[in-house]
Amino acid sequence: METLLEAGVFADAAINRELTPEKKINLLRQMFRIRRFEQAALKHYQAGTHMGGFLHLYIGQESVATGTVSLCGENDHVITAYRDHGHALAVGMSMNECMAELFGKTTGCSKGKGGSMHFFAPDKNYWGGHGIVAGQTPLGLGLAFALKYKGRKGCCLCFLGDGAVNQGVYHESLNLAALWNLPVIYVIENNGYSMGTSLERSSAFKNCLAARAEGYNIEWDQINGEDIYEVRAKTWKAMQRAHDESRPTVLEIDTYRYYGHSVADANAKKYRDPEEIEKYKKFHDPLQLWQKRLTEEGVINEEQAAALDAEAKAEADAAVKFAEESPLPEKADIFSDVYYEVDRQTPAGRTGKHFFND
Amino acid sequence: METLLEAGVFADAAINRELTPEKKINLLRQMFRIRRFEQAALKHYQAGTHMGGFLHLYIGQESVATGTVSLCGENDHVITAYRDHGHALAVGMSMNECMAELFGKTTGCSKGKGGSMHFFAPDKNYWGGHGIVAGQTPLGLGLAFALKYKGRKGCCLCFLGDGAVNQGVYHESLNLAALWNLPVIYVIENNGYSMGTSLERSSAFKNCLAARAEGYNIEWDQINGEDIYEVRAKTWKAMQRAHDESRPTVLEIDTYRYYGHSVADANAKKYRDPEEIEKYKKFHDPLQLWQKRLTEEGVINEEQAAALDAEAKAEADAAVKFAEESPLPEKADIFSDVYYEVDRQTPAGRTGKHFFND
Amino acid sequence: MPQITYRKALNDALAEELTRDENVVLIGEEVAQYNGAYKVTEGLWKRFGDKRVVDAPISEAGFIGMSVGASMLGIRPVVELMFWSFAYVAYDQIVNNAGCVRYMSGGLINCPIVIRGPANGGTNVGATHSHTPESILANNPGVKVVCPATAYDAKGLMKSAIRDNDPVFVMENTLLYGETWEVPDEEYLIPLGVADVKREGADVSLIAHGRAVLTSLKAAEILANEHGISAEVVDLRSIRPLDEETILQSVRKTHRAVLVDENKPFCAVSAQIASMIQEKAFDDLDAPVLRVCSLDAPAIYSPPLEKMQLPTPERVVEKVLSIR
Amino acid sequence: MPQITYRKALNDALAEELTRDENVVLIGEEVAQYNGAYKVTEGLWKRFGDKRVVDAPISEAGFIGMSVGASMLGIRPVVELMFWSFAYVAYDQIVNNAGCVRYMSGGLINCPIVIRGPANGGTNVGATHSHTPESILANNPGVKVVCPATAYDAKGLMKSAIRDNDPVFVMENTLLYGETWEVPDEEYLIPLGVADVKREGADVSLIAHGRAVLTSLKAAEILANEHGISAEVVDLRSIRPLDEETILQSVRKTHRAVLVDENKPFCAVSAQIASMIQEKAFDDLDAPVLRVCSLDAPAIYSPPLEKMQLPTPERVVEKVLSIR
Ligand SMILES: Cc1ncc(C[n+]2csc(CCOP(=O)(O)OP(=O)(O)O)c2C)c(N)n1
Ligand SMILES: Cc1ncc(C[n+]2csc(CCOP(=O)(O)OP(=O)(O)O)c2C)c(N)n1
Ligand SMILES: [Mg+2]
Ligand SMILES: [Mg+2]
Repeated sequence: METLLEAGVFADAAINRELTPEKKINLLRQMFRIRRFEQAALKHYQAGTHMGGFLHLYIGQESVATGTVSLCGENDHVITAYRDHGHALAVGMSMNECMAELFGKTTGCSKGKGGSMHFFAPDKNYWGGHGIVAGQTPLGLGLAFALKYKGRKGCCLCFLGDGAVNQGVYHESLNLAALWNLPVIYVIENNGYSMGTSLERSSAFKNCLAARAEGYNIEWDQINGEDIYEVRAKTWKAMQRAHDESRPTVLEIDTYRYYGHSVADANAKKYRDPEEIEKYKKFHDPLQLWQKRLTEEGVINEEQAAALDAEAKAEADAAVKFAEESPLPEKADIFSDVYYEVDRQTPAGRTGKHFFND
Repeated sequence: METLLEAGVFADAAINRELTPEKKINLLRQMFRIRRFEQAALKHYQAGTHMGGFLHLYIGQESVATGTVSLCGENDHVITAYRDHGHALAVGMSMNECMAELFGKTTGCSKGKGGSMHFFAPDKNYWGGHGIVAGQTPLGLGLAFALKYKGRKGCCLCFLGDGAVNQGVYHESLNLAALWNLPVIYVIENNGYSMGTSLERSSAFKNCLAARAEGYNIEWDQINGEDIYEVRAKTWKAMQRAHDESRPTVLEIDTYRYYGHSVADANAKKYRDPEEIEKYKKFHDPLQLWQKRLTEEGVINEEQAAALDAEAKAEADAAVKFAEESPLPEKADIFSDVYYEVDRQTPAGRTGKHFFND
Repeated sequence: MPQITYRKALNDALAEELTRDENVVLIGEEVAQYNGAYKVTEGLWKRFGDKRVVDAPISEAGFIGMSVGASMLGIRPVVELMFWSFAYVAYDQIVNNAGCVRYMSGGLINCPIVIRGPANGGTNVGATHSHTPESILANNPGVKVVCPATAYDAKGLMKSAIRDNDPVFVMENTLLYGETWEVPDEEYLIPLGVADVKREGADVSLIAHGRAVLTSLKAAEILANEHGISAEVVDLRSIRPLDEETILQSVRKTHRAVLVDENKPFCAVSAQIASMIQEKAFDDLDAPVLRVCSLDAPAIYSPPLEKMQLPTPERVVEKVLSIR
Repeated sequence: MPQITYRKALNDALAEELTRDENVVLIGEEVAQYNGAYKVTEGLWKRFGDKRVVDAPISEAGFIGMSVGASMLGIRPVVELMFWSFAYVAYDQIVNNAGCVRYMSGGLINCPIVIRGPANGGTNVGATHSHTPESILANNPGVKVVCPATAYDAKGLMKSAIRDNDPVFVMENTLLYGETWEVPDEEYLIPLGVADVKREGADVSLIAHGRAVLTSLKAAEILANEHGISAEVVDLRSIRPLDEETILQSVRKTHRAVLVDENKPFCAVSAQIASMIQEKAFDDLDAPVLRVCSLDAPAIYSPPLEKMQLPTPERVVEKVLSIR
């Protein structure tokens, strides 16, 4: 199948027409940064010296986080699952704090306590990074609840995967969102697989997964994730609905991951036809397509693009160096960040026994 | 609002045309039995000497259990929530074992261990009786799974309330039912309220609650519960779909409960306009409507109906006597029926410590 | 001092905190228009309105998870579970999101959420509605659990729980809602992590939480009147944080301890405390630390039988006599 | 005897029982076509087909509840949880339906279901994926819990679990899947409720379950070589039912006990056992029963730190020396 991109139509959307060349180039820069960051992370994970646990790569899906998050204002919040590196960099987190987290260092965004699945930056309206499938869906609803409660005109972009739609708590969240008119947008990143299980083997549906929203009287839409213009245009419509009408939306963005479910995915090339993967890389790669688009628009040329990529790569290498040189937590650090009151040594934190090893 | 009954149309359905006068009268008898059983139970609950806990009355909804269960064959199974007296009597359980259960006696269907919410009769394909809202919905799915696994042509009728549709596990069950083509029929008994909360305050939906099935590509239908002919005609269609195509269905049956959520419902008359309750009793009572129907059809006359009612009342009074005269469990009985292997004193049941009081 | 019910004490605590802090919001099934399944929130919806007192559909995982998310942005939700037993459909949200998000974010986030409701047997509502999850929840570092035994404690602990900046689970008791105790009109707080000696004694320490404290007090009465044994009754009040000092002081004085616990015995709070006492007061003990728990089976329905299943003063007395 | 991995031992147990009883069916995420996230079910789908080995969507509450329902009609589902931590989204189905339906039906129903999967820390997968719920599940009368520490025990216990007519929860360990032990070719079963003395000793009893048994064996080695202390290692194997006799026999011989437990300390299995030992062997104890558990915080990610968080042979040795 050829790329579905129909130039024009979404490029002309108001929200895209107001994109300056700088902004367009910045979107490309972000995608290069995400890809280079993860390639560096993968390389050092495989070196096997510092990292452990899971490493879920976002490579192939960069346009989704980049396009959607590019629309966020000061009262718009973001929360996602464990495949969270792309969203983290998109909201403005530094490669240093992210790489250091993967290395389990104190300089990590979560002080080395969360790891790959648990990047957080509340100061940038980024609430993680959650390992339990769909566990973040009611949390995103809560962020929307808080915004409405405080009278702030904003919304929550809550990302989940195509496999996550079969966790009950997501459906409870949809009903609450519709019933209480909460400004939450559920963004289903449909990469076609939940681990080794294809969409067809995990979900029964009509039209698409987002259409389940119909049962809750919630607006929904489907998006071709390889086109940043489409991602931005349709996501912006949902954000306006959230901002102006305080109504939820469910968006399903079709995308693809190039690597296995996680680095530990032994079967990455078994449950997916290698040709399928190659086809995506060749015809549907969001970076190449966006670069091509910007070249056609005369916004950028080969060398400039190559320079952006080189910068991103250099930034990633520097982040690795930063991570390697950063200190590990001390044994005593295991007991901090468990209780707020204890960390602050408030009267409550100094009263009674909180830890029970002895 | 007047009754919605359009005589004829559903009466002419094949499944109803084959009803003999005896069978039609039996349906009326069953409804009288359910109502009289519960009136007796209520009276003795209020006397306050024997019963404790909850008592959720089914009065007003009799046509749903009576009509649907009347279609069940030897491989059709039934499971429901805590409002389970009606279904229990409909599947053929005796008033004695049911009343004795309410009285907490050893002669109760669950030996006095389950109480009102936990009536069971596996020998009659009746699997309870479950107290956690929607907790029974995956169990019903499992019964359907077992039937298909064993190659039996049957189905599971799994009842739930209009408030139960907002428990996530019900949605997980719908997806599994559709994905795996399991012969389960979810029957939503929509009595308009979950405790004190009206349908509108608890659920967001389009058309009706059953329509959420659409998102899973599951067939659904809505039924006027006051018309036994309609209940049977539409439920039978779903049962045929289960038997012949092994496909699930979601049915929503509109009905009404006359009493409070449970006997403990202090506000029974606060959240519902008393006129609303009166209107239902006057224009939509399933017993009266069915009796009227049968009278018009010349199947039964006043005296015969009165006699059925009197029989039912006498049976209920006898059940109370039986329950009162039955023995309570012994203290030692607290420890039986916990583990199958211990009850049977198998080698496994005799190995290691199972109970830890001393 | 005025006598008020445990229910009213909780209601007053909620009303006072709703008034004090506009970020406090009550959420739960039937808490608003219905005034609460057990009337703990009576009158609060009328007084504080739709924004502050919110009726929820039957979606515990959904609205508890939502409350955790809202708490990350500074809202202070007080969520009612009609029964704590229903926490089991929201268990992941409670343990993994409320309990772990602070740690996994390296302390960037905290969740000032309170989850409250009854957690007790004894009302013949059957096995699925009679769970006492204080032990299994307190197993998780990151959460706090309190089990008030009196109206006075219920009010003071509830107010502290709402002001606490960590997740606090308040376990009440439907059998106590209607009981009355003296409660002062003036505002007061009871810190989490402070046990209370409800009765002084010299011969044996009865250590309990929640309604088992009242069972212990009855047992102490009998021991004094019929057996000349002076029992001290220590009410834990707070399970996590735990006041080990008060427990150990009592045991060092009496040299004997019997724990009374309405949970099932295996890995109950009383097991943790028995283990702690023998470890830290080994040489002070003149006898093994014994436990009186619910009879080890799911909660039975039959009313007269369930009475026997919970710890009774008689069973406590018997245990004490076995080590006199 | 052939040396095989813990993983292969489980795989063989599943294959043998699938062959023996056509009502046995494996259900879980990625158990069929993917061969299991941790390859425990490798080759079984190919060999037994779609009907007997079923891939499930990410709906633990749904497919565990479904399995409980199917078991009521005589199917014998063996459900894989990719991690036992995911039981928390299915907690109500596990505790209330699998655990209580027999009781609430007065014994009319039984649920021959097995739920299995890894439950351990130590692989840097973070707080939400590292829970060890043996204590909180074993709190419920009606369920059974086993934690095999070796390939031999894993196979024998798994086969017994599948043949048991009550719900049995088998807790495995991702750190052990690749370890090898001797396992006979001939079929054998290990009954639930029988502990195993993995090393004889005279001076102190190290009592543990799961991987902590291996930690205890390493500690015993050090104690013997460096401190001249002869430690006995008792492997509980089964948590509920529990073999109290073997525990007590060991303690009556050594007069000292240290419990090693990878769970968090509060209300852990080791608390239950410490409480039991001091109650039933009070006069046999020359020192308090001590415990070595995971450091009391959510599981930390940082690899070198998580190593320290779990019980180590060094920490066990230290505890033993403190009561020598
Ligand atoms: C409740 C729960 N069940 C299972 C898992 C294991 N798991 C982690 S990711 C995953 C697949 C999710 O797929 P999808 O939602 O499509 O997201 P993607 O990985 O494609 O981004 C599974 C089964 C989990 N983390 N939580
Ligand atoms: C998980 C859970 N949450 C809450 C309850 C308390 N509860 C019992 S019945 C009920 C209302 C259910 O209403 P509906 O589903 O409409 O059934 P109906 O009572 O009308 O038959 C509630 C909230 C429960 N039993 N289980
Ligand atoms: Mg996916
Ligand atoms: Mg209803």
